[in-house]
Amino acid sequence: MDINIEDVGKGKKVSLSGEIDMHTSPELRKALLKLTKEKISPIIIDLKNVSYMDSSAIATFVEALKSMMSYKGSMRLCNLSPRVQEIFAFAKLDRVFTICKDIEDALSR
Amino acid sequence: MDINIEDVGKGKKVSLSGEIDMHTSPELRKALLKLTKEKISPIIIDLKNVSYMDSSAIATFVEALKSMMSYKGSMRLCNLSPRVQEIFAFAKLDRVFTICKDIEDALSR
Amino acid sequence: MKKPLMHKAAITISSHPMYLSIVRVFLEKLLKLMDLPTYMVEDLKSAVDEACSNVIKYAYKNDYERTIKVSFECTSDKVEVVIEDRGEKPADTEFQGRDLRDLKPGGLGMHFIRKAFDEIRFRRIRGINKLTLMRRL
Amino acid sequence: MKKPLMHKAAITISSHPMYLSIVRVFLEKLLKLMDLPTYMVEDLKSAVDEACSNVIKYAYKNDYERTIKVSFECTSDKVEVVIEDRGEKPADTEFQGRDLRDLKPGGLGMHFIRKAFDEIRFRRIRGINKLTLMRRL
Ligand SMILES: Nc1ncnc2c1ncn2[C@@H]1O[C@H](COP(=O)(O)OP(=O)(O)O)[C@@H](O)[C@H]1O
Ligand SMILES: Nc1ncnc2c1ncn2[C@@H]1O[C@H](COP(=O)(O)OP(=O)(O)O)[C@@H](O)[C@H]1O
Repeated sequence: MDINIEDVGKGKKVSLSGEIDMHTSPELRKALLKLTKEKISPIIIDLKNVSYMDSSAIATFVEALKSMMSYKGSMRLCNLSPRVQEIFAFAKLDRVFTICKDIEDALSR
Repeated sequence: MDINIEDVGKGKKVSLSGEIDMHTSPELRKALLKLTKEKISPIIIDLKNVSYMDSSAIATFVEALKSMMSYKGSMRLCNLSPRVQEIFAFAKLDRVFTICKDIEDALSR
Repeated sequence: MKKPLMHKAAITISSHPMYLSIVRVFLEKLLKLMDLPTYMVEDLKSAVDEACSNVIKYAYKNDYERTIKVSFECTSDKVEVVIEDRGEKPADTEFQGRDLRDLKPGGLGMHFIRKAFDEIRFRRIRGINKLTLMRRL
Repeated sequence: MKKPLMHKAAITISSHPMYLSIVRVFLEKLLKLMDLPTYMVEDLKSAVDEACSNVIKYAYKNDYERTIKVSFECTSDKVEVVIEDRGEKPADTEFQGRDLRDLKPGGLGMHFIRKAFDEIRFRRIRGINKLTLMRRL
């Protein structure tokens, strides 16, 4: 997994690529919790190049989302592949997260 | 492995893709020996999309080449990846086979 | 070359999370040889990955130097995967995931396993935990 | 997450040539986790593939329903691969390839194996053929 973080407006865009699993999700957790500690908002997560995601990835997003709730921050996920979309839907999280088509859509919310 | 055969001039172009190993080389052998039986020449082998090749692939090319010698046919290999090129060189076959840069080069020999 | 009527293979890895990707690629390649549809390959891959992650977390309590064996058998009517470890005996073998209405991290793995497989059987035999997962085709 | 000091893994497949691609992808993934250079990964992959093909051809005489085990161990100074089968005892364990000046099909596999590995050791123990391949790093 690779993590790339860029400024977008007042917030940050976090672009992820590769496989997010029990091995790699601790690094994602560290990166996201660093942003939420700084009360960054919005955090836009670009999942375009994510080829695999397991329950530890989902747990990491849930944890970051919860920590953003404390400062009313907004997390937006975008560019979900059909499989990743299906995983969020299966976990009944597709309504909990703000899921956007692409970066433009995420920026305009 | 996939095999695709097309007419080029008086000869045939055989485009290969995927992995050629002990499992798939019998199919390649069948295809090539069918062409050599019909005394097709030249036979241009396009290796562009070959991602892996083992000794059974090499053995198959050597067998076809030998059977073409009986009718003075010409076999030309083209679009070798660096790894495939290295395999032919290692087997000391890079001078035995006519190795061409690309299809144009192979057609002009 | 005639295809075999039954596919059988196994992989043994250390209990380090870095090897999970090898289990996944192994399973993916194997299932593709058998011409299973992509959605099923993805579901089975996720489920086996979750089951192995759970072995690392619960049976081995994150000791990354133990061993996990994943055996695989597939016939025309079913896929069976057996996951073995020599870790701790589970306190409870119900392995309940969390209620999905409850928003918290974790508790999803078993849901992925139940989604992909029709039968889940846990046994402990002579110090070996054996999780047998079966999917009808 | 700390990387392990020693990598250990194994794969067991049927002796059907269709599984060779699984051995290759397994080895490739494993060697890449260890940051070995691509040319070495390619050489080791070719060599192990040739050794398994030889087991199918010679030890099992193209019986595709037997079993091959490939075990793998890697430390900072070497890669060791052990290939085991329960097939026939080889008549001669020199395993000579052909003279490369001699243009004929076959006889290349052992050259690939010797190119990739520094030491090749064959033993037969209680009906099991064990080919140990070692590459210094
Ligand atoms: N191999 C195992 N050994 C012991 N307990 C397990 C095992 N697998 C699952 N469990 C139990 O089942 C529960 C649910 O697992 P899971 O749905 O994967 O969620 P999580 O691991 O995030 O808690 C775990 O919290 C654990 O108590
Ligand atoms: N596992 C094996 N068991 C018995 N004989 C073997 C084995 N591997 C190799 N050999 C012998 O070594 C020879 C050279 O092998 P190789 O270089 O792979 O070429 P090829 O298989 O094309 O003959 C084989 O012809 C065979 O006689």
